[in-house]
Amino acid sequence: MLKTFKLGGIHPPENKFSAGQAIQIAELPKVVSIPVAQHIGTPSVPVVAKGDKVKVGQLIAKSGGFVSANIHSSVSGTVAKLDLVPDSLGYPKQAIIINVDGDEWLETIDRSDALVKECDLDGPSIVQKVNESGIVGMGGATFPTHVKLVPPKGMKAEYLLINGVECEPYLTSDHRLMLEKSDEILVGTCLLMKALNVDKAIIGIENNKPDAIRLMTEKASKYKGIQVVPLKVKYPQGGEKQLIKAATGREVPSGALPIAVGCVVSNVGSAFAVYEAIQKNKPLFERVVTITGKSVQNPANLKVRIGTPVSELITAVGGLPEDTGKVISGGPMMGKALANMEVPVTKGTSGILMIPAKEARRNEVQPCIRCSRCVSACPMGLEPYLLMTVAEKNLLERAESERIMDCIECGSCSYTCPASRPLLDYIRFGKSRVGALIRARKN
Amino acid sequence: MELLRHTGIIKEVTPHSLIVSIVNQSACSSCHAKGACSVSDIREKEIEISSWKRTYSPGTMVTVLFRESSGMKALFLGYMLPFLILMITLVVAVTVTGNEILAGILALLVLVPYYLVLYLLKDKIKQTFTFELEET
Amino acid sequence: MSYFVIIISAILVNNIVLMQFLGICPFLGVSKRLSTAAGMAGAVTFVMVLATIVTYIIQKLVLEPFSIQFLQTIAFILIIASLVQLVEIILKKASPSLYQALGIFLPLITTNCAILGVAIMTIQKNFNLLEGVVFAVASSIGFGLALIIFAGIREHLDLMNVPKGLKGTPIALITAGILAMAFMGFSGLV
Amino acid sequence: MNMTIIYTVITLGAIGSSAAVILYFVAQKFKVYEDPRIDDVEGSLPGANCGGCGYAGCRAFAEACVKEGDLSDLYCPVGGNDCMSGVAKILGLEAVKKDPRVAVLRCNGTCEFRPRVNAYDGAATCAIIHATYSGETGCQYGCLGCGDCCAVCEFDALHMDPVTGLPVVDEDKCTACGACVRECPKNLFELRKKLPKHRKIYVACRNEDKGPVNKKACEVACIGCSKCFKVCEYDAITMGNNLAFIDSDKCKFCRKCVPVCPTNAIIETGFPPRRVKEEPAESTQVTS
Amino acid sequence: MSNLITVSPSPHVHTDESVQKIMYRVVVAMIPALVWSVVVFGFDALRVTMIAIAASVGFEYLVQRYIMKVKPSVTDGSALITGMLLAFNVPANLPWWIIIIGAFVSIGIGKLSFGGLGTNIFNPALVGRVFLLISFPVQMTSYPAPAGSGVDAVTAPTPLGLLKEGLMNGQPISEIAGNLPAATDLLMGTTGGSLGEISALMLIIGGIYMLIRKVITWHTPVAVLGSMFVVAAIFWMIDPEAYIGPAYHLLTGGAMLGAIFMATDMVSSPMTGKGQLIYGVGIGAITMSIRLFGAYPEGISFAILIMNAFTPLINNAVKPKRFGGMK
Amino acid sequence: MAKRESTFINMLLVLTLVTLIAAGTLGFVYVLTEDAIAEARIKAQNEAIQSVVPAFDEIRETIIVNPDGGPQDLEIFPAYAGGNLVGVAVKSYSMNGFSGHIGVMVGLDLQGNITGYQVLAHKETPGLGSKMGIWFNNAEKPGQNVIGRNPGTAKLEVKKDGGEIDAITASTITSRAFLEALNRAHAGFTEKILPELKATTTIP
Amino acid sequence: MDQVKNFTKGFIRENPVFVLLLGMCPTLGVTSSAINGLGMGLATTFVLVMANIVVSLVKSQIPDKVRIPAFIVIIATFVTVVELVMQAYVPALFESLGLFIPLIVVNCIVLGRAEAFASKNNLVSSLIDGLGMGLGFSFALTLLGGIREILGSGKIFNITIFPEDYVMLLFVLAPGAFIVLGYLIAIINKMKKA
Ligand SMILES: Cc1cc2nc3c(=O)[nH]c(=O)nc-3n(C[C@H](O)[C@H](O)[C@H](O)COP(=O)(O)O)c2cc1C
Ligand SMILES: Cc1cc2nc3c(=O)[nH]c(=O)nc-3n(C[C@H](O)[C@H](O)[C@H](O)COP(=O)(O)O)c2cc1C
Ligand SMILES: Cc1cc2nc3c(=O)[nH]c(=O)nc-3n(C[C@H](O)[C@H](O)[C@H](O)COP(=O)(O)O)c2cc1C
Ligand SMILES: Cc1cc2nc3c(=O)[nH]c(=O)nc-3n(C[C@H](O)[C@H](O)[C@H](O)CO)c2cc1C
Ligand code: SF4
Ligand code: SF4
Ligand code: SF4
Ligand code: SF4
Ligand code: FES
Repeated sequence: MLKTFKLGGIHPPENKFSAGQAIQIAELPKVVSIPVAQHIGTPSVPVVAKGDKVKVGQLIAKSGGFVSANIHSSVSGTVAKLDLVPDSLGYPKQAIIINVDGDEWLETIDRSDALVKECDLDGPSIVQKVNESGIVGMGGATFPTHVKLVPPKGMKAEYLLINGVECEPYLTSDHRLMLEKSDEILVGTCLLMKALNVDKAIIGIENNKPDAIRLMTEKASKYKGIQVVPLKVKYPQGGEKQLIKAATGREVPSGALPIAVGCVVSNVGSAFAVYEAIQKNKPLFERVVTITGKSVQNPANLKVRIGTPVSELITAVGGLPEDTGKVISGGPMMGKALANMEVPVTKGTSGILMIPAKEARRNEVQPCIRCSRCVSACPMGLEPYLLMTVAEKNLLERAESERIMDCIECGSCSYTCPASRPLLDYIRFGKSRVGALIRARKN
Repeated sequence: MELLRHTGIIKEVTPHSLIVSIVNQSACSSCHAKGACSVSDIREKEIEISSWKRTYSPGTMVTVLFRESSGMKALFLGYMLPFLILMITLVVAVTVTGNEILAGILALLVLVPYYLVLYLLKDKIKQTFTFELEET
Repeated sequence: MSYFVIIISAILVNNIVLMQFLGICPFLGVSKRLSTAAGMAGAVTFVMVLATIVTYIIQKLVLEPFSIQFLQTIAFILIIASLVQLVEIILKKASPSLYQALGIFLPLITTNCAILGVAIMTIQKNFNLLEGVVFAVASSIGFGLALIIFAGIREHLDLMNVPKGLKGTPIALITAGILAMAFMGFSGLV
Repeated sequence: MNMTIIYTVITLGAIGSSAAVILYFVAQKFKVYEDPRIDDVEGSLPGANCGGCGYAGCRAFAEACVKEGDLSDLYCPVGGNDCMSGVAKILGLEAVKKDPRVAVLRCNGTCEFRPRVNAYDGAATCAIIHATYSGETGCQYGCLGCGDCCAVCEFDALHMDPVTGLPVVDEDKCTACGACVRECPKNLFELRKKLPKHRKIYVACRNEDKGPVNKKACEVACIGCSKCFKVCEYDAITMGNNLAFIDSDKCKFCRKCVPVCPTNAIIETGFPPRRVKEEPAESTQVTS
Repeated sequence: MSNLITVSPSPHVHTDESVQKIMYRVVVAMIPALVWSVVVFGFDALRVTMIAIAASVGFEYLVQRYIMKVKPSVTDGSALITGMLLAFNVPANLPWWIIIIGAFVSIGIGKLSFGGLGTNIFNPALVGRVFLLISFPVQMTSYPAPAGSGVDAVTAPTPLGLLKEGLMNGQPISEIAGNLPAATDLLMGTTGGSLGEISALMLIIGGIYMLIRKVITWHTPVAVLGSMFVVAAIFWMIDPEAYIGPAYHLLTGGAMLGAIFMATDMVSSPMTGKGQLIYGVGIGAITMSIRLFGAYPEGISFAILIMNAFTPLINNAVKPKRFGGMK
Repeated sequence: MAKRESTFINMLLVLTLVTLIAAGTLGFVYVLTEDAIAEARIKAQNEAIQSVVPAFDEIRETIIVNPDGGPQDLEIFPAYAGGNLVGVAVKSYSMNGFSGHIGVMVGLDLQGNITGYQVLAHKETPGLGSKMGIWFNNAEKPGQNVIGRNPGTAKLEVKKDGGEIDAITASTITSRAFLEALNRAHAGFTEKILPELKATTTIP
Repeated sequence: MDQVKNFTKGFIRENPVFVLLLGMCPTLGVTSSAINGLGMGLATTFVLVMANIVVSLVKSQIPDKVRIPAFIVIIATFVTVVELVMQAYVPALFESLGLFIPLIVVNCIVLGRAEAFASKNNLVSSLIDGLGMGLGFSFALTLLGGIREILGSGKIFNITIFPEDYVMLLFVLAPGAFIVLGYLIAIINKMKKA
């Protein structure tokens, strides 16, 4: 019996069309627009001005606080301007716009492919380096990784979990990365272990990637303390709480962080980024993005420079299919629909999906028939139908006591509801109101 | 933990306690057009609060918080326990004396010592029931 | 009449609220909070039993010997009204903090027709004291049962979009009607 | 004399007086003194319980009126001046007079003027759209059109116009309670001075983007050109964030600003038609 | 419609399940029992069912359209089920006007007064059924004799009716048993009774279909039938002359119909498996106390309605297991 | 007018005064209605008796009997016409109604034939059991009529139980109880009146 | 003019049952027929009028703090009077109203009106108010009783309207009371709005 988490979960059609496509390098864009807020936490502060010449990997915006991250130029060229540019939600956010000119990397970056295993940095120095390199979670949450590497006082990490689950349908970037950069990921994992001062790491991979499991298991046997755990295919196994539950049997208490049960979770992409940062001196300025969709001619996994407009990636796979009704940044379960194809790829962009028009629109909303499918699907043991109602009626205290804040926004409930109720829409809204209430109460 | 909320008005501020006056309405009063019915009593009750954070002055509107489980405990001490004692006395007295009027009177009288005991344990009980202010 | 019959009858078959229509005001008015409903039921039990005992004694000791049973209504209402208040005064004197706690926890208990009704019915049905008290307890359990079921239903209805005209009292009454209908299944149980 | 009467009198007398004693104590100890004026004040309020006064409901407001002993900070927008002077009379206090106000929508981005650039498909409330993204049009400041405001209006004064996709204020019903102002996630409502015949002049736009940007999104956006600002003789217009704003308290309704606006962003309503010799008014008349 | 690109909050994919599909599966599950009923009672069974369905769907449409002034939602199939189940719960010879009253009560009072699909507290079909049972006791308890039962009587008592009658006359079970149909007859359904309840077998087939198609879960039916079995067995063991055996209870009356089709109505039953177990046990216990001690020979309709009233309380008390433990 | 002060004495006085006045009024009204109430009660009883036994001019002293050791006694009202016993009215009951107690006044002639009945008290369901008042007194439907039958000779039980009487539709329980009351009345009659009749008069 | 309004308000606009939702227990309890409803309504009206009269007469003599007990005594007195009189002259009706006659004492309408109106107004207004409210109450009870009687037994004031075979028994039973009153209140609410 494969391991998995117990409560809830769903199994949407996987549609991993691009699983067989090796990672290709995307063409350099002409202009990049690099937002200063592409991570959770305080936006970064630009350190370049209009007209400055920059090189690939050069620091262009400095971390704005503890929970924040450095941002490095992904291209070489001239800073055209600092301006407000619509983000993926359409709201203007500050960004650094750079006109690309050639591809000149900082000399400090080791551009060779050679695997570097040895590292003589100690833990704190690794954390320091991770911080400098602007590494944030590549699993989608874009939480600055160095923060996770410094457990709060009194807490001690026991396990490092590397999230190779990739439970979202369509997405294959982590899968490809594991196949093509397995050693690098494992070295990255070792570095993270060292930084955290733990001796056990678990790499969780869902069973729909048998090739990755095989390869990683084989390679991991050469590294001490790293174990690969195959997991049953079930969404949202990649949610950190679910992954911890599945891999270690521990349950992160409500409202607590993984570190409360001695775990730190990082995405395989993050582990790879850590490897590159430490061993190759390469800050985070590019990432693997899956570009796919049912009608996409050549679904692909591309290595993309941060700041590249989404439209260029779409062109790279043969253009927007005729029948496209929706374009999503991220996976179909948690990703954001884009209104504007000119928005840039950021550190958290794991995929671009093009959904055909006939699947793009939701079914007509019907009354809740209290079938409790949403309840059975919720991996957090919540009652989505109830949360939606209390959120809709603005009963914030009730929502709070029904633990609306525990919702991880996985969307299993909305997915599974036969009445097509916009459960998560309201729950998310309720969460924001309850969150505001809690914050107001605190101060 | 379920909390009960009740709004009240600060009536008095003393060095170690705040007196909050709350208005206690009868069950019926919530269902009627207010003012049409007065059996649906309204009573003022004073709640003593012994710990608080901010400074308050009389007249401020506040919300008193109270744990539901304490309410249950109060219910038990205030109504259920005397009820049980009364019932037991009644049953015993009826079977022993055979005179139900006497038994009835006895059962009523037994409440006197019960309340006396309550009175004597006053301070102890006080520690069980504490109220807090919602300080947001 | 056996106690068992009295109990089953008062709780299920002739439920004081659903079948006898007594205590409708608190039934419709009491909060949708479950604990409050349960608390009310507990408090009403005590008061109802107390009232039954006192009125029974008055009936047997005063009204009947002097054949002035016609004073029943006025005597009972006065006694019950002051009794309810007396309990409160005593409680306040005996234990102020307890009293304060109850003040927050429960709505006031007032004389309602359920209490008076049970006292009068005890006499009308020719119960002896013990039967009367059992009847009072069972009636208040029946009252509490109705109250508690309704606390849940109320809360449910609050979250539903009941048609505008039926919101509030009308739908509560209709629900009570269907519930009464369901309780008719118990008819003949005793 | 009949014995029954004697027994009756004795029994009832005894019960009555003991009840009297008990009830006396109860009354002594517990009865609330509720200022009877609270009821009176409450009675003179409109009873809408809308919260427009900033209190939880009409009764809370009445309590506040009685307790404060000063009406300068208290105002019921629904009842208006008449109601407040009534309250003042009951309490023997002085009421402040406020100009009557009315809610005005500062967006004219109808379907015609502001083309949709994408189609929203999700929970149909403005609040959720607002949290999801900037909206179906290129203007991230404009009305989202799901009518959250209409749902909160207790006075039935707001309705969505299916043709324009914008809410319309029924000025006769609007009590300026401000519920819509609080509700709109885009902050599009403003309570403006109410004049007879529904007269008003205002900039129906909140778009803070620069001219070239917002012009693409909406034909009638304020582009921040300051022409109206320059033409206003009464200092009623202020410019800020690429946007003009007309202060309804300062505006003298000379209507000079209306024709100068290159995008017809300034709306005048309730005025007689301009004399013909002035160039044919192209100003957009919003029927309300 | 222009082909503008769509934007919506996540998730962007959805199951292909829908309310209609669920409802129509229930209808399919009811068809064996209906067919059997037509075999046993003839065309009358079809007549009653059709009238009930037409009236339920019709009232739903009319009331929503003209009284509530909302968009009618008759296509969701729930009114169809209500009509069908109402028909299943009445004798096959019920006059048409009583069926129409029943449908009106079901849909108008039991369902739409609360706001329509999903909002009702009580099972609408049962609201209608119990209303009729109390209002028209005579018509509702004169069951037509099944075809081929040999008897040329117009009406036939139900097995439970026979049992109750005998017990009331002070006969011991051993004596009554002679008149009672055999268990196989009950399973097949060749006895008197309401239109849809007679054949336990057909109902079980429908139930299994619904279980397979995941329309229902096992909790409620198992809890109802299990608790009925246990209660009946206890009394039977105490005095087999005064109480009939548990198998008989399970196979007679509306036990199967109620447990499989009516108690499982998701709108009016608890949300969690544990809640459904409590709910089912409540139904079983109440049913048995009415059957054994009450005036009615059959009590599952009342029992379900009563437990419907407890559903909100159960939902409040029995929460799903929260991830990260209870706070 | 000024409100009266709320002092203790004042209050006690006022409330006592109010109760005393109330008591006085009530006592007075009671005395006024006392006779009327008693009369009404007797009238009701007499009317019941009248409606169940044939013409009589005098009711003699009530006879108390408890034929089956039941929880209540039966009252037998002997009706005389011209000094001769013409029949009796028996106030009978059953405890087995659908909702418990049913009180019936049963008229019997000297042979024990039922001459009439009237339901005095019951709590049966309106529309169901409550029909017993007319159901069993229906000359057009011999199956349900009890008038003229003699419980001593006929089997006054519902047909289901092997008797001769059609039960009220959907109210077998009430019907049984009602017939029980009739039979009980007849039992009382046979116990107390028949022996006496046999002793004093010659009955064919 | 004012007095007219004072009188008529009890019928619909401030109907004690449909709008103020007062005295629900007797309303539900006695309305199995129109005549019962009317009888109960009139009995209540009598108590209401008399109590209002007496209260408005003695109001200034009664200290505030014993106001309620004094009112209770006054009301209870009239209730007892009604009880005695009904027992004497309409014993059948008295029987069928049963418990609910003594319960007039706790009927919120009576005390409510004494407290809210009569204790503040003069004799004439109080009388008219009592009468209006009482008749409004009677109207409500009769209407409810009438509807239940027609639906539940095919009769109105004991006059048969349609054959018994077609009646819906439920309406004369307890559930019918709740259901009919529920819909009546809804309808009256709607009418009031329109
Ligand atoms: C204030 C703060 C402190 C955090 N500290 C830690 C930490 O010590 N260890 C850790 O693993 N994650 C930490 N996190 C990150 C979260 O646990 C989590 O990884 C991040 O929110 C993204 O989670 P993923 O998408 O599930 O959602 C912290 C987050 C916040 C907001
Ligand atoms: C519902 C849900 C599903 C997720 N699925 C994945 C996943 O498939 N792969 C992944 O790496 N992270 C996934 N995440 C994010 C993880 O919770 C977590 O943030 C991440 O593994 C932490 O690593 P990072 O900080 O390096 O990104 C998911 C989060 C949620 C809430
Ligand atoms: C609400 C209700 C009231 C009933 N009232 C009576 C009644 O007054 N008298 C009676 O004999 N049975 C009454 N019953 C019992 C049923 O009508 C039942 O059919 C009866 O037990 C026997 O039926 P039968 O007479 O058709 O054999 C009542 C049942 C219910 C549910
Ligand atoms: C498994 C299942 C059982 C159902 N049972 C009933 C039922 O017993 N009575 C009924 O009126 N509707 C039933 N329905 C239909 C529907 O849920 C019902 O009409 C709603 O209660 C109306 O809000 C059922 C539906 C399903 C899916
Ligand atoms: S899945 Fe949908 S229909 Fe089912 S209970 Fe949840 S919200 Fe209601
Ligand atoms: S989105 Fe939230 S409520 Fe819905 S299933 Fe996921 S965790 Fe549960
Ligand atoms: S004005 Fe505001 S609240 Fe109203 S529809 Fe537009 S965006 Fe929504
Ligand atoms: S339009 Fe706005 S301000 Fe006017 S009444 Fe409605 S909510 Fe209040
Ligand atoms: S009338 Fe208010 S409780 Fe009965």
